[in-house]
Amino acid sequence: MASLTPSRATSAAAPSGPVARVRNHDRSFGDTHVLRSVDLDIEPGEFVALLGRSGCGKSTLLRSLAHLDPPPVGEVEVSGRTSVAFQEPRLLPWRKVQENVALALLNSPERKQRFELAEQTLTEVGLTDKLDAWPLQLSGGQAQRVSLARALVSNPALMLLDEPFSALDALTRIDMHQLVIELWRRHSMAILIVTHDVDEAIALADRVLVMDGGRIAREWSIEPRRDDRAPSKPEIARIRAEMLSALGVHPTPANPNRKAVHKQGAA
Amino acid sequence: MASLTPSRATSAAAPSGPVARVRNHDRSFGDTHVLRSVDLDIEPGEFVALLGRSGCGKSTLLRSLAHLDPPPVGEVEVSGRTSVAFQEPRLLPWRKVQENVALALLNSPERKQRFELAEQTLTEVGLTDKLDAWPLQLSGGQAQRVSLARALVSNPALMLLDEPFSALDALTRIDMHQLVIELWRRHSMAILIVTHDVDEAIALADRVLVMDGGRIAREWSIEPRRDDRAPSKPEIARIRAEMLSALGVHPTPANPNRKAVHKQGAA
Amino acid sequence: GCGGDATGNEGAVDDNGKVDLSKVTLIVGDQKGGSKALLQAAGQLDDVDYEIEWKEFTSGPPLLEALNAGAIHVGGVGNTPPLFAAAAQSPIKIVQGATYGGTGDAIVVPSGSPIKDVSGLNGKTVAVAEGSSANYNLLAQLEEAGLKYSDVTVKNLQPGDALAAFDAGHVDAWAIWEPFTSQAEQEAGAKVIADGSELANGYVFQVASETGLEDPATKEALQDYLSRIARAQVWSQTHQEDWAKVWAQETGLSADITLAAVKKRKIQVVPIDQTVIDSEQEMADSFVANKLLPEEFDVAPFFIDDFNASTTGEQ
Amino acid sequence: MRRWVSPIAIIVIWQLLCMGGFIDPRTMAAPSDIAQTAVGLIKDGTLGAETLVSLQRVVLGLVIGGFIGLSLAVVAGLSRIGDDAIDPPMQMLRTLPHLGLISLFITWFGLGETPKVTLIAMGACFPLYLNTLGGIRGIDRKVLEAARSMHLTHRQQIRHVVIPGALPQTLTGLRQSLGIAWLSLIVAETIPTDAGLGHLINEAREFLQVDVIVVGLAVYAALGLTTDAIVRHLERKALAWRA
Amino acid sequence: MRRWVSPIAIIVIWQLLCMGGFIDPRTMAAPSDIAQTAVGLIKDGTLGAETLVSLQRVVLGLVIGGFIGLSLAVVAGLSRIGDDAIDPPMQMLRTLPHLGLISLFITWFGLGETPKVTLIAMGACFPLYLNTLGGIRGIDRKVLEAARSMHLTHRQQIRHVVIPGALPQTLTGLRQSLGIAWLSLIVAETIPTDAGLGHLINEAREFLQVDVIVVGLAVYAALGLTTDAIVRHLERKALAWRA
Ligand SMILES: Nc1ncnc2c1ncn2[C@@H]1O[C@H](COP(=O)(O)OP(=O)(O)OP(=O)(O)O)[C@@H](O)[C@H]1O
Ligand SMILES: Nc1ncnc2c1ncn2[C@@H]1O[C@H](COP(=O)(O)OP(=O)(O)OP(=O)(O)O)[C@@H](O)[C@H]1O
Ligand SMILES: [Mg+2]
Ligand SMILES: [Mg+2]
Repeated sequence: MASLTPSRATSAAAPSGPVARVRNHDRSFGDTHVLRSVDLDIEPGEFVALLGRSGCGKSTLLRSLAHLDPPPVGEVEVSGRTSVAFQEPRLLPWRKVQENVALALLNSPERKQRFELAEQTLTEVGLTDKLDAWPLQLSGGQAQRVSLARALVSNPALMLLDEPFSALDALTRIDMHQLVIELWRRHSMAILIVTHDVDEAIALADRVLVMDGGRIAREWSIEPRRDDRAPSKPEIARIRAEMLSALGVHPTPANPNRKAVHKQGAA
Repeated sequence: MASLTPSRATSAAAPSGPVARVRNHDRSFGDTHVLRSVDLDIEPGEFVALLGRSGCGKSTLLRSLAHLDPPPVGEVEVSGRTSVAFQEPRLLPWRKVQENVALALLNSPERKQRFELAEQTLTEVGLTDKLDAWPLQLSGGQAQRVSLARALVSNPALMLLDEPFSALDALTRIDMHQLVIELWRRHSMAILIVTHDVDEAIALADRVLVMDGGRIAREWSIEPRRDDRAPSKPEIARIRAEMLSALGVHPTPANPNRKAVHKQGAA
Repeated sequence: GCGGDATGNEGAVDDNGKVDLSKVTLIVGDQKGGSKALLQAAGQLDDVDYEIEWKEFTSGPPLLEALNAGAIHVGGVGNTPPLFAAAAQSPIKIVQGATYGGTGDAIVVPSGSPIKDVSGLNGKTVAVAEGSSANYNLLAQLEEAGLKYSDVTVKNLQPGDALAAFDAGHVDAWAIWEPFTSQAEQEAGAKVIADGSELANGYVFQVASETGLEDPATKEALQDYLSRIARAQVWSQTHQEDWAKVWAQETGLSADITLAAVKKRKIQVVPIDQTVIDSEQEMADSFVANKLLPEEFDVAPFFIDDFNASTTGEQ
Repeated sequence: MRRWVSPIAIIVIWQLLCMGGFIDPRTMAAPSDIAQTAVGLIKDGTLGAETLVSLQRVVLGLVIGGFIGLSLAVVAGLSRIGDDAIDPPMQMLRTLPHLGLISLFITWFGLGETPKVTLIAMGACFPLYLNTLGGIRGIDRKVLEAARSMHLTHRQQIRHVVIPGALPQTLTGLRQSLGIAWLSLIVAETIPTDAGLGHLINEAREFLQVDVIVVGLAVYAALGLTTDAIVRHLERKALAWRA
Repeated sequence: MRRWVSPIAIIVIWQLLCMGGFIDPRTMAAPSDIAQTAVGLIKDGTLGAETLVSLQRVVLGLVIGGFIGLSLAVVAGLSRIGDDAIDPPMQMLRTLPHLGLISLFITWFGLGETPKVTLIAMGACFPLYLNTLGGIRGIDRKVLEAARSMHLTHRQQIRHVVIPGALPQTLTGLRQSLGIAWLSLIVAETIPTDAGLGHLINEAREFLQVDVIVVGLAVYAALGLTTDAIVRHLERKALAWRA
């Protein structure tokens, strides 16, 4: 049975409370326990990165936060609107690219200008020339960017991004980092991003979580300003080493500062 | 109309000739020219990496090499069997994981032991416990590994891997690198791998191509042995810088040697 | 099956032209409570030299359809279906006849109906199975009452459906034949405003396919079969109660209905002669006049009297 | 067009077989004879008028039955309770044979247009119901989830995901509903009427006019091709995204 | 089981309406009366025997028609030429009404089992054809490409991709073919026969034995539920991967 119950958007909670509050949350498929009493708070405007081995339950946690699964065991409260970029693009194949993005605004205040806003966001992800394409005509990275645009366009209180840059080349990836950071600054929404790239997590997030054994195993706050996170910086190097170690790989010498990578020519 | 014509496996050419020979190959969708008179030779046993911006035509070139598109404009000759890991997993949803992999052996000499071989390869990609799962029950990284296993299992003359590690965490990715290198050494097939990770390309390939404007814009041979490719090494650093520059990003200081990243504990 | 021109009995004739009846299968089209039931009840099926294969049809027209297609050799129908087959130049011949008199064909109205006679039907809705004997009766009755066929709204319905419509009050009157007349009277409280005793000929015919008649073996069996039919028809007249009982069993109608039906209709075997042909020609002309048949035609070629001797003893 | 090759080939071969005497004209009339009868029927206005009357009945029945079938499929396809409540009676009803229903329909609805249109609507309802239901069940859940994650309302999800997702199969259903509507017509027109294509065939059967029957069947076949062309056109438009 | 709630509720309400006198028994018999007639027919062996005879015809017709429909769909679904050659005649044939065909079938096949089974096979053929064809067209090309890239032969691709991929829709087609087979039966059994469920209903129609007609229809409805249960079972097995 296909369920149509739209993802619940709990009305804005007390302004001071967290955007997302997870307590004691369990999730299992048959006998396999994927999430084991997970606890997690995400504050409004916080940028959180989530790392973990393949199959450790990252996507499952995101689904819970997006209220896409049956009512959870434990508490999963999200106040305000969410948006999701899934691990696969999941575009509606029968709607053109622009409409796919515009649909995310169908029930938002910007309803009227949704096609303009969709076009604008698609331009920002570098797909001006694909507005009128069918999803099946896109390359892997293009589809991923449409999916990202769909999540970005609606300015939610909590944005859930599941490996949103995995199919992108280095340059496009940098562009997308900048775009996400800029949108995040402008609208101060909370973001939870899943990534496998430790350097990406450090470059983007305020807080980095590593999942293991079905729970949040470790977490780090990244205090320095975003333009001051050179891997050569001892504090960052230490955190980076700890993360890699938590992910099961021997830490390496400090990574060159990703921020030092600039686009060639004008943006 | 769905075409069932199996991907042609041209019978083994003159033993000395290239596995793949592309000349003057064009491909366009409507008005958009994606490939413009591409020339490419892949020698038997060669390990080639293909880089390029999102949407530049990498997957399209792979499809041509796998003879999945209508007879090409220009020459596209491949001698010997190919196998493909697509950018998306493309598992048959109605066959269990093990059978998905075993199907790749249905017409190969190892036909009889195909279930054992499938199990073995799935163990190598770390999915022993998912043999009996349906594809829809897999996480993103798990599905990607099944797809990889399906390409690896059949020991073809030419293996086409389209971003096969994009959904994998750092540790699993290292394991997969090792696995691919090991299989490549053992069976000395030719491999063409698409990746967005410059360091991955350097660590794995003998030759790196960057596509741009619908053709192979630049290429590098990586001469040092695979365990001697530390990014600090001047030759490697120069190549790395050139590649990044070719991809449109300002080169950065040499990257720490990826090979220095080891698994924690026993493999 | 036996489509096309073969009767399937060609092998029963030896080189001298002698027929071995034990090798003959006569394929007979029948209707519920028709020839088979009658022959059986009359004990006429006990000592038959050839085999009879029965094919049961829902009504006369499909039976003629099968005759036309050569799928059966012979079958019993009422007085009108052969006319329609003849009009279509179907390769058939009428080979035996009997009459029930016209009393079976009747026009009935619901019990409380204000319609008292046929002239009261003017502008009313009448159910009738087009091409049936009741159809002719309706034509004739209307003409007698000075009405045209077009003065009533005809609803073409087979008996079962007509009863449903009649019962539910969707039609004002119903032109019908036995045993449905009795069924309507007893089950739906219908009353008869006119029966065909004066106007309808009440014939029932055995009709054979030309291919069957052309094949000596089949023809020989046919001759015997027709004589049995004639004997059974006589029997049914002398054993009304027995026959009514069998008939009831066959059709699922109540014995009261069938007995009433049998009593109302006195069957009499008739030879195929000019009387019969004229009567049928008159009916055909009447159908043509009312545009139920496309164009005038001669019915005489569709009758043969070869079997009169064996059925009525007349020549 | 390529799609005409095979029907035309069949007709030509058939005509040649008849002319060559390989087919007994009493078994099967030649296409030329059928055409002649058809021309006659068209000239005297019969065929056109009969077809028009039937067309009205079919369209009306199709619209009513199709609407019911589609609506029930959407309800059954999208809610567990709807499925349990709607599907079993539908599975029972859909096997009811038209011929068996006629007596009851006459009793209930009389002899006018109602029982005829109801019969056609019943016939047309089920293929659309079953196929749309199957189509909805086959929709990729991942896409449906994406729509939910965008906070689309039920109605919006139906409009943007359920309907377009089930559409290919619904069109297969539409094809069959169109077919069944015409098939039902011939049964429906055994209920008294003085016009209609089904009536023409039924009457021809009664009066053994084999040529008229075959003309009637030919019109049916032509209608089959026409409706097929229409549905193909719809398909091309609606499934452009697959290209 | 939940799926029984709604049919039972319908029957109970119907019975209550009859008992309360809201439904004229001449218009529609009460379930209890129907049950009584049914018990009578079962006791004297009629119903069982008639159903059995019909079952044989239906199964035979279904197997033949289903096989033809499936095969043609696979050929038409997988090759352009096959599609152009097969589809147009199929689209013509599928609209041919059974009632109109009977005359011709009698001419061609006589009065035995052949025309009856042929009629049923024809009816059963088309839903399987259309749905399987639709199912094949709807198969994810990416998956089909994956199979091609593994160098599977045509036959292997059909076995491992085409059949399982089209299966959900083929099962929808099977549902309808089963239904249509039974519907065709009642028409087929107007061709002379002395036994069969359709024959039982046709006969009852002739003498307006409403209770027998309704029992016959009830058997049809029960058959509908039974076949539905069978197909549902198949579906559960064949579509386990969707879970
Ligand atoms: N529908 C399902 N049925 C059974 N098991 C499932 C299902 N969905 C997910 N799983 C299992 O749950 C575990 C967690 O899956 P999840 O998708 O959350 O992993 P992940 O952390 O996102 O991994 P990846 O990085 O590979 O995407 C996996 O082992 C997966 O096999
Ligand atoms: N079926 C199609 N119809 C029209 N355009 C297409 C189709 N398939 C691909 N394209 C276009 O061709 C171009 C090359 O696509 P391709 O998939 O080869 O890119 P790619 O290099 O693999 O990119 P990525 O890194 O994003 O996967 C893209 O611009 C894409 O939009
Ligand atoms: Mg995941
Ligand atoms: Mg690609």
